[in-house]
This record gives sequence, C-alpha cells and structure tokens, in this order.
Amino acid sequence: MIIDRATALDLYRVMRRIRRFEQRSTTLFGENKIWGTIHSYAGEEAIAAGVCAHLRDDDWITSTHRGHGHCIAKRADLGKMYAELLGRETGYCRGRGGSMHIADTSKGNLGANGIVGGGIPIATGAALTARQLGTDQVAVSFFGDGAANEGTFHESLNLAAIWKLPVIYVCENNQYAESLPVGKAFATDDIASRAVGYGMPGVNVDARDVRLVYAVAGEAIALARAGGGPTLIVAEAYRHEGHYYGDPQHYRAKEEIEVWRATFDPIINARAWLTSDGVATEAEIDGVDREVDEETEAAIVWAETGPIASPITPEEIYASY
Amino acid sequence: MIIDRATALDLYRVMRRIRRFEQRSTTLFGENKIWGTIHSYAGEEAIAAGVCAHLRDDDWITSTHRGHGHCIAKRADLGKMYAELLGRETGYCRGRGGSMHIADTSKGNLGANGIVGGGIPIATGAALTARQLGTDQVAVSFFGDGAANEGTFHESLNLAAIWKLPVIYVCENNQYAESLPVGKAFATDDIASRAVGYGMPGVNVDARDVRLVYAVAGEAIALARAGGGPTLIVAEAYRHEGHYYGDPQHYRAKEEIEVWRATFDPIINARAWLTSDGVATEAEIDGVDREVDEETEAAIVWAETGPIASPITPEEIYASY
Amino acid sequence: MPATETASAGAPGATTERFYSEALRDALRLEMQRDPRILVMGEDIAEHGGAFQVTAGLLAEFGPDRIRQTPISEIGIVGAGVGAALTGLRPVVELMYIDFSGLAIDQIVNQAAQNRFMFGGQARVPLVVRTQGGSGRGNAAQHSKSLEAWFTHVAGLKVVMPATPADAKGLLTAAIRDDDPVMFIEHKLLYRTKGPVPDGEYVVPLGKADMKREGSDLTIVTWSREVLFALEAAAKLAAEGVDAEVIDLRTLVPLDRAAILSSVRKTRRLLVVHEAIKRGGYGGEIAALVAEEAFDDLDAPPRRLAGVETPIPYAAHLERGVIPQVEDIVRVAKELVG
Amino acid sequence: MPATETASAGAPGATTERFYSEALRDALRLEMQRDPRILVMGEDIAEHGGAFQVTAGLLAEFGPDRIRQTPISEIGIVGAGVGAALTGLRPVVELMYIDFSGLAIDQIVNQAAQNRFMFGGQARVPLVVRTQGGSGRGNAAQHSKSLEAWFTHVAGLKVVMPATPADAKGLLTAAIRDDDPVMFIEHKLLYRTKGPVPDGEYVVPLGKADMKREGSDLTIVTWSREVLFALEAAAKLAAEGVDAEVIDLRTLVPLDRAAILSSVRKTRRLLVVHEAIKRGGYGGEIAALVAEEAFDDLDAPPRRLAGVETPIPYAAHLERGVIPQVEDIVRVAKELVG
Ligand SMILES: Cc1ncc(C[n+]2csc(CCOP(=O)(O)OP(=O)(O)O)c2C)c(N)n1
Ligand SMILES: Cc1ncc(C[n+]2csc(CCOP(=O)(O)OP(=O)(O)O)c2C)c(N)n1
Ligand SMILES: [Mg+2]
Ligand SMILES: [Mg+2]
Repeated sequence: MIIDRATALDLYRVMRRIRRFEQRSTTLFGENKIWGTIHSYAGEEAIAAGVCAHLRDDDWITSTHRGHGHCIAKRADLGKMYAELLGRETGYCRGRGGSMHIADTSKGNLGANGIVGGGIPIATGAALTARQLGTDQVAVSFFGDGAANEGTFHESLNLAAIWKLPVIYVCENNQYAESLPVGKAFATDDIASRAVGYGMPGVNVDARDVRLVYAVAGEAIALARAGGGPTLIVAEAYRHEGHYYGDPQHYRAKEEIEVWRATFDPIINARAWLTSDGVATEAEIDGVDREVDEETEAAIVWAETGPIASPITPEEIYASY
Repeated sequence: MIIDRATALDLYRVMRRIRRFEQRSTTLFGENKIWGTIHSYAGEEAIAAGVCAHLRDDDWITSTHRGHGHCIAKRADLGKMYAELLGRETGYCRGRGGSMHIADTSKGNLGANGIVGGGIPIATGAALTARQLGTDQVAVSFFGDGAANEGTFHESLNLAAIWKLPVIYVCENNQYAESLPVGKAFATDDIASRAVGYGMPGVNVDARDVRLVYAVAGEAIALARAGGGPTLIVAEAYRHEGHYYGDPQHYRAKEEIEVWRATFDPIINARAWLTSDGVATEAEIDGVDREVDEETEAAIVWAETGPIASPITPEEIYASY
Repeated sequence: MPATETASAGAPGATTERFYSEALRDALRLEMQRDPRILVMGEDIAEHGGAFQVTAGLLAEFGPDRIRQTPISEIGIVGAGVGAALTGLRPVVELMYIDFSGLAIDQIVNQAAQNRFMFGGQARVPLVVRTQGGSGRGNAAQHSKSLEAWFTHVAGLKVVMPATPADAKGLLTAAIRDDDPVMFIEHKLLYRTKGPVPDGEYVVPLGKADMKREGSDLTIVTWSREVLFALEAAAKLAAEGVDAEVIDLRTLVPLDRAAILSSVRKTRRLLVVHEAIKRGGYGGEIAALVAEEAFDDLDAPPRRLAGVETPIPYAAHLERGVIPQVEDIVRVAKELVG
Repeated sequence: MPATETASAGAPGATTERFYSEALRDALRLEMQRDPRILVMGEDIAEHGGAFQVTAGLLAEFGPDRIRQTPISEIGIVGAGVGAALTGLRPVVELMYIDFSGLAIDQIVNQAAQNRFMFGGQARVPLVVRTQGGSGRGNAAQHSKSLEAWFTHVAGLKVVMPATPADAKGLLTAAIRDDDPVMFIEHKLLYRTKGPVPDGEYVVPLGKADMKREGSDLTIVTWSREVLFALEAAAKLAAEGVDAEVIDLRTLVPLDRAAILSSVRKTRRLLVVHEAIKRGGYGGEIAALVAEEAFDDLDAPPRRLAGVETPIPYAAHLERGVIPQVEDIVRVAKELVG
C-alpha cells in the first residue's frame, strides 16, 4: 500500500499526539490532578493510528482500559479528554467515567472499557447493526493479548465469522497482561493462529512501523466493508510504561524495558522513514511536534478551567423512569 | 492400536448397555415415570465407550446434559442411575439431581451438567489436582459441538495448554446443538483446528467405529498420563434421537435421520467387525445383548422398588452451617 | 410511549383468549412489524420456535436475519445485543433459562446497565433480555432458579415479570419501546396459562403495579407465577371470611411504591410472596420498605413467604415443597390476620 | 474447626499491629504451610503480589505451582477451582474486583454452590473465592460496586466480609478450613487500615457477628468498610449523648440472627448501613428480619442507610456522595432516636 504524504504526516501526527497526551497525563497524575488509574499507551501508538486512519466518523470502535490512544486516533477532542480525566463537567463523560470509560459516540467511539474483553462483543454487535441496516460501516475492536484469553473473545469471533460481520479484531500484543508475560499466557506464540479455528483470516503485524499496520488494517477494513467478513489482526508491540501509573514493575527488568524502548518506538521509527524516504524534513517534523505540544497544552488549560462535575441526576441513569 | 478380544467385547457390551439404557429410559419417560427432561445418547455410544475404556476408577470425567452414556462407560451402577431418574432415595443423587446431574464420585464421575460447557473448567481443575499432587491421574471432559462455542471451552483449553495439564477434551460432534446444525454454528468444518490456537494437539475421529475412538483416546490419555499435556479430540457422530424426549425435530428431515441411523450406528458397526474379524460369533454377541437386556430389566426393577426421595436436610446444602 | 394501557387496533377493547406464550409472540410480532430496527436473537429460536414456543412462526414471517438463531454463546450474544443497541437497533435477546444469565451478566450489568451513566448520558441502550425462571418442571437446580433479585440490585436496569397473558403482551411491548435495558423475566409454568389479551397494539407502562384483587384484611404483594397462587389463595381465604388484596408488582424496577404503601395503609397487614429463596430475595426490599414507610400503619409484623433456601430438587414431590403453594399462602395469611 | 476465637501460636494472646492486607497474607501463609492441598490462583498474584498486595512474597515462599498466576480467564480459573475442590484440593481463587465476578458467577452459583446438593450429598466443595469490592478510589463504575447481595441469594454459598485486620485473618482461616464454597469479600479501602492481629493460628468462626461497640440507644448493623464509619459515627453520637451499639455482621451467610435480634430487642431501634445500593441490597433482608421477628420490640421504624442507586461515578466529590459517610450515619441515627 502506497501512503501519500498527507496520510503519512497525519499518521505521524496522530501518534505524536497520543504520546504527548500520555506524557502529560502522567505528569498531571503525578500532580494529583487525576484520580483513579491511568494506563499509558506509549509504545503502541502505531496500532490505533494505523487502523483508525481507515475509519470514518460513522464507523465504530470499542476500546480498552488503555484507551486514550484509540480515542485520539478516532479524532476525539483532547480538551474534552483531559477534562474527563480531571473530573470536569466539560469532559466526555461529564466526570462520571474517567479514563476507563471515555466514549465519544459522535465519532463512533463506543467507549474505553474497564472489563478486559468487554468491548469485543460490543463491537461485534455494532457490526451486526451495519449488517442489519445494510450499510457499509465497519466496527473495530481493540483489545490486549490478555483479553484474547477471555471467553468473550472466543464467542464473539465465532459469531462474527458465522455471520460474516464487518468487524476487525485488533489484538494489541504488548507482551504483558498486567504482570503476566505473553509467554506464560499462551502455549503458542502465534496468537493470530486462533483465527483458523473460527474460519476467518488471521494476520500478524509488526506495530513498530505504522506503515505496516496501516497496510494490514486497510486490507481487513476494505474486506469487511465489501461484505467479506471479519479479520483478526495481531499487532506486536511493547508497552513502554508500567501497566498503570505507579506500577513498580517487579515482573520485568529495567534493562528489558530500556532495550525495547530504544528499539521499539513507532514514533522514532516514523521519523526515520519520513525523512529517509523524503516525505518530510526534520524541520517539518519538528514543526508537527511543536503544534502537537501546543494543542496539548491548550487542551489542558481548557480542561483545567472547566467546572467540576455537576451533581448526578436520575436521567443519567435511566433514559426514563 | 491392537484391541484384544476381551476389550473388544467389553467395548461392545458398554455400547450396547448404553443403547439399552436409553431405550428403556425413553419408554419409562413415555410411561410418565420419569420427570423433567432426558437426552438420549443413542448413536454416540462409541465415544464414551472408546474413551472410558482407558480410564481407571480414580481418573475423572465431566459429563453433560446428555450424560447417561458417559456415566455407564465409567462403570456406574444401572440401578442407581434408573433410581435417580425415577426420583428415588436409592438414586445416585437421592432424587435431588435427576438425569442432568447424575454423579458418581466414587468412580470419578464429577457429574452430568445442565450448563452447556459447564463441565469443561471442572475437568481442567480435576487435572490440576493430579498435577498438584503429582499423581498420574487424568481427567476427561466430554462436551458437545455446541459447547465448543462457549467461553468456558476457550478459557479452559488455554489454561490446560499453558500448564500442560493431564486432561483430554472430547468434543462430541453429533451435528446439532438443539436445533442448530453445526454448519450454522461454525465457519469452519474442522473444529479440531481450534487446538492449534491453544498450542495443543487436535485430532478428528470417526465415532462410527469404536476402534478408532479407542485408538485415538488411548494415545491422548497416555500422553496426558506421561505429563505430555492435553489433547482436543473431536469425535464425529450423529444423534439418533431428538435433542430431548419429545423433540418435534422441525429442524431436520425424517429422511436425513433415517439415512444416518442406517449408516451411522456404532453398535451395528461393531457387530460387523466383531464377526468379520473373527473376534466373536453372532451367537456370542447375541448372548451379550441378552445379558445386557437382563441386567437392564433387573436394574429397573431394583430402581422401581426403591423408596421415594426423602425430605431435604440442611447438611445436603452445606457441609456445615 | 402511551401513558396508559391502550388497545388501539381493530375493535377498540376487543380481546382474544390467548396463551401467555402467544401473547408474548403477539407483542414481538406487532413490534417487529412496526419497527424494522427490532431484532430477535437467541438459541433455538428459529425452526424450533424457542424452548417455550414464544417465537414459533416468526422465522417464517421475518426471516433468519431478524429471527437470528445463535450458537450457544450467552455472553457473546448478549454483548452483541448491547453493541447493537448502542448503535441504533432495538435488540431482544433471549436467554433460554435465567439460570444461564450468570454467563452473560457481565455484559448486562457492567455494560448495558452502566453505559448511559458512564458515558455521561451519551448513550441509550434499548436492549431487552427476555428470559424465564422458576421451578415446577423437574428441571432441577440448574434450570429452575428465580434470580430476579440479582437484577433489581443493579442501577440502570429495569426488571419486569408479567404474571398474565395480557400483562405479558403489554409489558413486553413497553419494554421493547423503552430506551433502557430491561430484564424481562417470564415463568416456565405460565406459558401455557390462558387469558384475555387485548388485540392490536397494547402497552402496559413499566413501573405500575396492578391490583389483581381488591381486599381489606391484608395486602399480598407478589409477582410472576405466585400471583396466580395468591389469587387462588385469596378465593379460599374469602370463603373463610378473610378478604385479601392482591397486588401484582409486574415491574420490580421501577417499583410502584405508592401502590404498595397505599394498599398496606388500608389493610394494615403485609404478606410478600415470591418463589425465589427468601434470603436476599426482593421480598426483603418490599418488607423493609413497608416497615420503614408505613410502620405505624401496620397492625402486625410484615411477613415474607418465599422459597426454601435450597437448590431446587428434581423429584416432583420435593420440588413442590420448596416454593410457596396456595395452601401455604392461605395458612400464613390466616396467621397474619388471626 | 475450633469453636471459638483462638490465638494458639507463640505467646498466647500475643498480637501484632498489621495491615488488613498483611493479616490476610498471614492467614494464607499459615494455612498453606499447614496444608499442602491449599493452592492460590489468580491474576497478577505472583511477582506483582496481587492488585492489593495480599499475596506479596508468597511466590518466593511457595513457588509458582501453589501461587499460580493465571491468564485473564475468570470463569476458567474459578471453574478450575471448582474442579480442584471437588477432587481433593482446597483452592483459594482470587477475583481481582467483585465487579468481574459476573464473568465467573455461573461456576460459583450453578456448580460450586449446588454440587453438593445436586449430587445428593456426594460432594464437598472447599473453595474460597477471594475478591474485593467497594468504591472510594476513583475506579468508577466497573471497579467499585458492592455486590455481596447477589451471593447471599444463593443456596449453598457462604458469604464473608471482614472489616478489621484481626477478623480478616481469623475469617479467612475459617473460610479456608470450611468444606463449603465461600465468597470472601474484602474492601479495597481496608487493605491499608491497621489493627492488632493475633499471632499464629487464629480462627474466627463463620456465622458469628461481632458487637464492635456496645450501646443502648440504637443498634447499627453493618459490615465491611461501613463498620469503621459506624464506629466513628458512634463516637460522635456519644459526644451528643446518643449511645449506639455497632454490630459487625462479619459473615452475611450464615447470618447471626440471634445477635441482631437480641441487640435490637435491647436498643429498640435499628439502623442498617451498607455501601451497596439500597434497592435489592442485603439491608432489606436485615430490616425485614427485624420487622418480622422483633416488630413489637421496636420503638421506631427500622431504617436503612445505603448507597445511592447509581453506578459509581469517577469524580472524587461525586464518588464520595454516593455511599454513606460518617456524617450521614450520625444524621440518620439522630433522626431515629430523636
Ligand atoms: C475482566 C477483567 N479481569 C481483570 C481485569 C484487571 N485487569 C485490568 S487490565 C489487565 C491486563 C490486561 O491485559 P491486556 O489485555 O494484555 O491489555 P494491556 O493492559 O496489556 O493493554 C487486567 C488483568 C479487568 N479489568 N477486567
Ligand atoms: C449455558 C447453557 N446454554 C444453553 C443451554 C440449553 N441447552 C441445553 S442442551 C443445548 C444444546 C447443546 O448442544 P451440544 O453442546 O452440541 O450438545 P448435544 O446436545 O448435541 O449433545 C442447549 C443449547 C444450557 N443448558 N446451558
Ligand atoms: Mg497486554
Ligand atoms: Mg451437539
């Protein structure tokens, strides 16, 4: 798949936006402005960016506890995201949801999810809507390697396969599920081989290079849109940070993290090919970085000046009662 | 695998015992002596017989709603089984359980199960016991094609694979899950291919011929006993009767049933090879049939003369309270 | 949604004697005809017509896409229902037995019931989960439980349990039209009960109890199959000079507190009857509510008559003994007024 | 099992100040040393030591076979626990949040709780499911619920909810030694609370409530974290001349009815406090029990103070508002005696 300059730069920008969002979330958490838990997507940006680049606003995604990246890649407003983390009325969920529940239904984001594997059947159901209504919309479910061992994964993939639903299952293998390394969670090192048992295509992709993700996702999404049914994509990545903010990471060595960070960084990788392939100059890319940093700061300022979450009203719990 | 004469005849006897049990259960149900629901195993006898022939009394099985065959193959007492169906105090569960819950823990039968897929994790846990205690016991989980689409199947097979547990998963593909034909429940016709995604061996076997089941199960069980981990066996069979007693079977044609019954009958099949291979004469096999029919009638008489189930006492619900 | 009970098609007020199962089917059919976004999903619902024949014939009328028979994958199909509801369909998902609802409850509770709130009001989840509970058919402990209390204890869910064919139709229609997730719990021994059912469109609003019998000596609050037992008991009690009022809750959430309290304030005695085991049952909620709100109006302690705290046994004579029977209601009612 | 509370090792009666999490670990460690059939399974319990550090250090002591870290497969691991319990082990399975218990509840309810009965008494299921609930950490609606009521409504299950470090140790020991399946529900905000914990073997028998404060004006029945709130409230009330008795149920099933009823008969007033939402909560059971059994001994209607009927919100100021706080208990207690 040939990527044009605008797309290439946009992929870079989205990844950079995600990285910056996570960096600043981390500092805000450290300043005790964010409550609860946050899970950084740093290192995995190419997955959300590469997949969502093919999606329209009326396509759906389901996301995870590690959901900021998907949300940003699906074109969410950074200010509303920060406002949510800060417990503001102006947040996506009016301060009710926090990091683990940010949703933006206007852009088809059916929500982060605190239940590992919880979004998989929901995306399957969204794809069923497209099928029932005869539209060409697609649904993408993002989930982790850990979620691939939940029953919801199994039941959903089978349903999608037998009904040929327009859904793409994107398993983000970041090598760990909390403290459990994938090597201890699977007796195979080919998670994508599970697709065979459902009768759907399964494909692995190295998510260090966003171009590869973009290409693989493009094919799967085109197939789904054309009525060709679901695909399982397993994207290999590495989680740069702890599982959650504050994770002491007793389960992996500092050296391991350092090596992976140095060798597995989709943003460094993109900068390299953008310049070496002559898509953009270092200066142009620096310019993108600057713009992203500025919009991020502006978003934080906007979020911090929002009013705190208003009292709960019954209509939020029931549409009618 | 070479089958000696005693084993061969025993396999036949067990299958014949199961068939007869089901025939008489059906008539007893028709006479309104059995309450609730019963599910006939007729047509699938070779699976239970061929697998359980390799099991010791201290090996475990988990069974299903269609559980009479497994129970008999695991050497249960026919009288206590009928007594259970008849709601007697002398039944395996003292009339508390009925057909869907017959258990015989003294023979390692951890119970029929009314929850489709419910026994799969339980067998996995039994295998874990063997592993923890360092014994050479194995566990076998019988379940249907329908159960292979439950989340419990997925989670359990993965656990067994990563822990190399001594458990054999026997999927009885009798072509239907209630009214749903397998062709509509799977987008693959190779259910055993699911084993690949868990990193365990998967094997198909034609359960028309009990010798084939016996051979395949023998290998899997030997592997498990030797510490080699789990196997998924998919046994192809056909359910001769309705899903349950009284099933109008709107979902399949009479002709289909007739053709399959005529061509897929492990008992007819066994009689054929027993005689053609010179293992036994027709007269000897008729003798087995007679013995089975007699012991069945004796069991029914014993069961019918048992006292009705006694009132419930608290110690049955809690071991201590 | 019409605010009151209406029978709007054909001859106004016309009714037909129908089975409870037929009344449910009637609601499904009329709603599916009216609204193409309604989709029915479940196990065994197509050629077989459902374990209790509620969807019999609907496959022929609506085809396999809208009467969508599924593999045995409870959390998969309920979760697909949640996703479909979030994106514009109005799915009705059938769980064959409420005993199996545990397999899907995560999607019902953590997703369907909470999505609207968690998303700050962005979502509607017009999902109906149809299921059935109760004992009495010898199906034993994994096919006979009464688990409505679990679902009442979830903020964001509604819980409906019709006792009569007419209510079954009217409440299912209301549940399908409702924009919130609804647990719609039928009873396996009601499907073959018969009663007059309004023809055409018929809506019974959620959240309204129904006084099935007026009386002055005590209030029996109950739901589902025990309503029939309570009415039989009331007839027997009347012969013995005890005049029982029978309130059929119909909807457990929202709860019609006013109906309960005004009845109890009149009769001054409360008996709650349900089939589920007593401990942790919804009868505790009703008795506590009345004790809290109408303490001084009570002439006797509130009473609960409920299932024995045991898994449901198989043998018929044992099974009968573990849930309140007509004679039990008569006995306790007499104790209460005596 | 010793019939009374005992602290049998080392200096008799010696105690050490410990965190609730340490007290739990102490129970696990001592029991695992004593009985090789005990196995701990769960997510994140090995190198990480569990989401709340209860199993920290146990991997080093007992190795990966007995501190068995699992993939994220709730029904798989609970079901494996059931199978292991049926065949001779005594598994302790950790569900990281009670909010996830729905994923495994089928194995808990349809299998573990019912196996003994369904099999006519052939089975014992010595399975402990350790989990934790409650809000207060900004984890929002899928990580903050209080769902104990679901489990109380299941025949065959026991339900334990310790409030103090000493009870945590003694009850976990008892739960592990018990031959029935036990839901052992901790609270995420109790792990870092401290208190004296008996050294060595220590058993608190299941089914015994604990009077945590004696009083004469009203009885506060509560459990888990709200016990601490109730004690604080009682101290404030004392300053205002109201003498509250605080009963910590500790075990919800079996329920210590005698302790509740004798206290209420003395104080003549009941306030039940719990964090779970009120509707369908176990508070209904307690209030109903008292209304039924001690109606004439009450000088005021029973009261329940419980969680607001909403999913748990994220923002700290909202989150605090949806569960009973100390000041709420003080206010309602004063209304009750006033
Ligand atoms: C059903 C459920 N089980 C357990 C958890 C606790 N938990 C939160 S994140 C996580 C690990 C998820 O691993 P993975 O799916 O690989 O996603 P990652 O965090 O690596 O992105 C776990 C176990 C949960 N939130 N939900
Ligand atoms: C969890 C659960 N879902 C649904 C049912 C209802 N049910 C009973 S048997 C059955 C079909 C099972 O099919 P399969 O696993 O192929 O076994 P078979 O009956 O063909 O032996 C179904 C759906 C059930 N008992 N449990
Ligand atoms: Mg991961
Ligand atoms: Mg089958």
